[in-house]
Amino acid sequence: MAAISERMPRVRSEAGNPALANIWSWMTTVDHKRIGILYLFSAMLFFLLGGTEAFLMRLQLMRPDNTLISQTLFNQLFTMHGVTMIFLAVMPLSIGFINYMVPLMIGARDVAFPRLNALSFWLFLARGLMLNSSWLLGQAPNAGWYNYAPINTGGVFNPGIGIDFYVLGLQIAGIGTLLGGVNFLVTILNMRAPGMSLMRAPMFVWTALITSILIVFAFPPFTINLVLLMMDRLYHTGFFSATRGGNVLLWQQLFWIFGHPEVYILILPAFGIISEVIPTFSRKVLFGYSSMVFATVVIAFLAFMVWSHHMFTVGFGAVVNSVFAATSMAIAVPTGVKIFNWIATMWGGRLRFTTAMLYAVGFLFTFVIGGISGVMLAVPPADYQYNDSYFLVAHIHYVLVGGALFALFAAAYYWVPKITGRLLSEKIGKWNFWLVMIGFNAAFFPMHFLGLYGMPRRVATYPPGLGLASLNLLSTVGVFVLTIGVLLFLYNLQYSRRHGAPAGSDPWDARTLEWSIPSPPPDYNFTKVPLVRGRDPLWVEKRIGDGTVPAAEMEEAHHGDGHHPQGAIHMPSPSALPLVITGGLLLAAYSALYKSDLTAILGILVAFYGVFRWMYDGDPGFHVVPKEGAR
Amino acid sequence: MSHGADTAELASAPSGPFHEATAAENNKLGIWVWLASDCALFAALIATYLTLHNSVQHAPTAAQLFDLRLTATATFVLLLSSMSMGIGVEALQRNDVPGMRRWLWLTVALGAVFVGMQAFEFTTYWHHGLTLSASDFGASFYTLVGFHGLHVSFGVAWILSLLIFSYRRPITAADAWRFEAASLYWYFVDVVWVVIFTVVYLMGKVG
Amino acid sequence: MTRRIRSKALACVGMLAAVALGACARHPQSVFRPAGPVARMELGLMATSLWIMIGVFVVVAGALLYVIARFRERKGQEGIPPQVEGSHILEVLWTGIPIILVALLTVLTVRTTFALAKPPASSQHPLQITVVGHQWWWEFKYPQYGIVTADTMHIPVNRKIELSLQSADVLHSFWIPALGGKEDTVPGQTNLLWLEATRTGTFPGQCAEFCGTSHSLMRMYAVSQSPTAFSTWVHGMQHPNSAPKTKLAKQGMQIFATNCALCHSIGGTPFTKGTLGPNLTGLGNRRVIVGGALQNNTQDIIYWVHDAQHIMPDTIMPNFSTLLTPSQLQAVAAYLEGLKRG
Amino acid sequence: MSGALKTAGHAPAPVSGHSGGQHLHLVVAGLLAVLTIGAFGAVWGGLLSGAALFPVLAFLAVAQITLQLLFYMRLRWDRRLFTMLFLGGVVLAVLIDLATKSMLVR
Repeated sequence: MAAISERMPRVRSEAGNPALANIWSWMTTVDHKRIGILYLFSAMLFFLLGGTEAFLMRLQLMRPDNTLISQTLFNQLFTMHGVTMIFLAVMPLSIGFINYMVPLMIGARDVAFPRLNALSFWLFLARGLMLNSSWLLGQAPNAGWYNYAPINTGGVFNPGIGIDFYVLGLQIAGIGTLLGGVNFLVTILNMRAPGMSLMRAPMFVWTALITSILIVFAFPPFTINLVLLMMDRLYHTGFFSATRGGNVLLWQQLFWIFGHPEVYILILPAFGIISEVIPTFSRKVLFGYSSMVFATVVIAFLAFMVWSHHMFTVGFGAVVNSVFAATSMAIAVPTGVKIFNWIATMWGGRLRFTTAMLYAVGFLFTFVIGGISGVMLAVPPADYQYNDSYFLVAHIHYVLVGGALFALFAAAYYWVPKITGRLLSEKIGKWNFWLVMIGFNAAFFPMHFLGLYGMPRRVATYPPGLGLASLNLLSTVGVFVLTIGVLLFLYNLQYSRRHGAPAGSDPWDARTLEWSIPSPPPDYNFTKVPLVRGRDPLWVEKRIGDGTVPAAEMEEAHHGDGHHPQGAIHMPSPSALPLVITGGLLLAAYSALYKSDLTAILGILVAFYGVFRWMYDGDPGFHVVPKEGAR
Repeated sequence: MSHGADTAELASAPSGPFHEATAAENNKLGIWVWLASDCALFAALIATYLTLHNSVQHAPTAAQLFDLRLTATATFVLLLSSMSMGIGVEALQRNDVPGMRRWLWLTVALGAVFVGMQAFEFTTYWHHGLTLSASDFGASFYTLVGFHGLHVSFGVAWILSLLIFSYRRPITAADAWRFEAASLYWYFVDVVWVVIFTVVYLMGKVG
Repeated sequence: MTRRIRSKALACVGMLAAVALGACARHPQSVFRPAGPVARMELGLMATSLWIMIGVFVVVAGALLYVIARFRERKGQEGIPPQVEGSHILEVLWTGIPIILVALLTVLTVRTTFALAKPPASSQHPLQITVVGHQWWWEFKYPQYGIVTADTMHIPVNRKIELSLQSADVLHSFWIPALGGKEDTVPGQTNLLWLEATRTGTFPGQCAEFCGTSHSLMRMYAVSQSPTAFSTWVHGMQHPNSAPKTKLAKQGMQIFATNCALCHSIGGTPFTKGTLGPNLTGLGNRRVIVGGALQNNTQDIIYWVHDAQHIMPDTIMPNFSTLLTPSQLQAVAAYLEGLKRG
Repeated sequence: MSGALKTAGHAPAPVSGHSGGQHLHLVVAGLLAVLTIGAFGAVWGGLLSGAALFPVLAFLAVAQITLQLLFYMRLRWDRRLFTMLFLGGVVLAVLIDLATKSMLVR
């Protein structure tokens, strides 16, 4: 099986500088794999940025009454750390893997709307740049990642333009993410290879599907919330102003209706990754597939029923608190089912502890701790003590780092060989894992106790008399170790690009369709559309077939142009329109920031021009004939 | 401890050749997902309105301002536009492109009249002292109803662009979904208006 | 809450306390040493949920460790292990048991949630205190006694306290861990919170909801006193000794009248209009100022008046470094230090 | 899982086959007009008042919306998946509005 992919012209104009042409081809690409790589690469840069912010905060908190970082800066650091890690790192990293892997896993040649996919990415990048440009243009957002009213409404409570970056940046983000959700929902429901019923879809595909549904339903309330806030800031409405008859809690309400599903948008893809990695390295099929699917659906459903547990202390009263306590605790049940199913998958298997598997098992330990503290937080009377303390900081990091990020590391070690064609070094990988694991626990486990000893979150400093010094120091030391571990991962990526062993198409003796094609896959993914004959299609063929996935019998394809050469594959053309639309929206956003109406209208017009041009330009696409013998 | 089947038993091939999803099918599903998502968008706006509509400060109230005759007329205009849209798309199905154009032009006209009536309504209220910053009833009213108005305006632009498209290029069967997608959106905007008409105007008039 | 559950909860607290023992004295803001029934009930529920969860963790981690040790690939192993799709019995088991545990915890939770939300009977004559969160200080008003103070809340031991939580500007959260969990102060609404201290002492607390630039410095103390000591304090606050006694202090009073009285009030003086800043009645008897960020001495008072923006960035209190000369600052400090309770 | 979710495999149809003809559009439009007049009359004509008004208005609105969805938007004939998706949105919308009203308005 040749590991060489056929190259084809990606850009219509071949003239000019080849390096520029290459960059242009990345900027106009509509290939889900290239877009996936773009997501992963940019999200990793943002992750480093968010990590740097965390590092600076830990330096400030290393000892009591420290004055290394001013309170003004500290508030911006923790806000941007949260926003960056959630919206610019973890979510896009998941979306990157979804982008790259889901079409491969369902046997599709691309996503349902390739150009829309590119637009989602460019909007994501635009939001990232916009949010971070705030550091250079005066002031970063400074009211926490959930940006509570009324401190976000400007005026005396928050002069300066920091929050505007939050509002406009995340508004652009909302559009892009929503479009991505629509795209993957349609892709997964409509584009599966023949024979792949939903109940044969890999768990990662299932979690991507459910994540898309969550995105589609959760982002709109946030969009509206941001609109209301923008009106308060720009047009002096009083939605969130108590003195003018508004309601301060309205922001929290709408925020958490979005915000809690958002937590599951972050964690469900991680569940999917773990459900792929553990069976592969246990050499077993996933235990209790149907109950895993069911559990995922139940979690998604409950995700919309628990938002108020973020607001136990705002004074909604015992009835509301009790109802939301019950629904919140109920989430422990489907989550527990998942954990036990993973352990049962490993039971009786032949476990290979590659780095990917180490991260998956590490995930199980740390995520269980995060889940446990989650249930404890769902008890309102106890939450009165935990809420807004470092106990909560510990909890979210056990869920988002020990949960989501560990799974993303597992995904990297598992799937990067498919993307680059070279294995990552296992030796560096083991160092990477153990440093991250030890550093992470040293950094965040003490925070449970810091919270119980009375340290509120979001404080820039603490007095020496409260006895918080030694645990804070330990936590900072843990972050040092964690940082070295993360840097080792980056080194591993760089090192393995040159020195990594060739991966071949199926280095892990794996189970799903992406491993039936070369690494890296050709642009059209599958030479022939695969025929799926069971759950874990490749695993099925290894056990009852000849180890290769058969091709499906195809209905006569009909494309608009009517011309369809024998054996050729139809591909969508690259397009600059996503860039045009993104540019227009970005111009409008910066114009709103600096109150320049003329350029704002211009930006909106540019975006609309892009949209309508897009709708009717009737891309004929082009055809590719795969080399003989390739499959 | 095995339930279900061994993997081997699951292996079976689908019958018949595989039909790849067409652009039309993908787009239609995409439109429906978008509309479902838009429900949540309007839900948040309506929640805001329900929370704040009693906060009138010193500005005029709903009962003082609303003129149900105007709103009822607007409702009928939008309702008629849904009907003309439906008949237009149906004409296209019969390959009656000129008929389709006639009905779509009527739809555009009705949509524009609706937007115009809303603009008139907003300016009237504004002159009566209900500005964006006068009260939270005003702010949430303008935001909710204005958001719907933006939806209608976007729909008008969309249908207009389809009409232009229909003059510039012959319409093939593969293009029909473009019209169907716009019609789904247009009906949805009408559905939302029914909610707004009931929750904001009718309930507002009785207080 | 029935007696049995309470005693069980207390037993749990005991065990948990054993874990955290010794640490308590060094952690004055800890939740582990409750000073009243509310904090105790909350700690009891925290302990119950923790023990259930520790049980879960032991099961999961134990199974995981066993699997890792038992089923890791060994040299020479060939072929693939038996493929198991699932097991109805096991899946029902590990759905059912968590449901039971969660249901149990829910019942306990709901009972305590309602118990904590129940107002004390009026026969218990709760002491009413209105707590107002400001950026970045706490104001305590005693409507029954006509007292207003800041930073330190005096309460009598063994008497129910009814706190009406309000905000003057943005969201804050009132949290004194030894007395009980937090409750937010929300602009435009009044939240009620009932607390009680069953032992005397000084319990630190601070704002737990991010409230702007100097959120970290929004600290406070609750001082629980014997009923007689409390009565003395109340009487002293009602009849303060605010007259300046030295020439320097008299001079300070003049400066105060023109520079400070717009925002600050002092009981027993003509300065009653200022409400933007803390009420300074009996300031000379306070242990700390600025929520504990500074000590109550001449040097720190001068530092604060001179450089408030440096100590507490963005506070409404301006820097008087350019408005007052060093000798004027000395005079103001002398006046403020002379403000005593009666 | 339902049949609608199973695969994308069904005959390509540029515009859904069924839509009932021009006649149906007129009939539905007539019904919608009657319902609108009913709601309008109930309020403006003062036919009903107070507590009785809300359920009547809600019923009339739901009836109008259902007619539009089933016949204009062709959910009556189209993939059931569309109905499920849209209902999901509607249920969430009602949940958000009821919860927000009962939690924030006191």
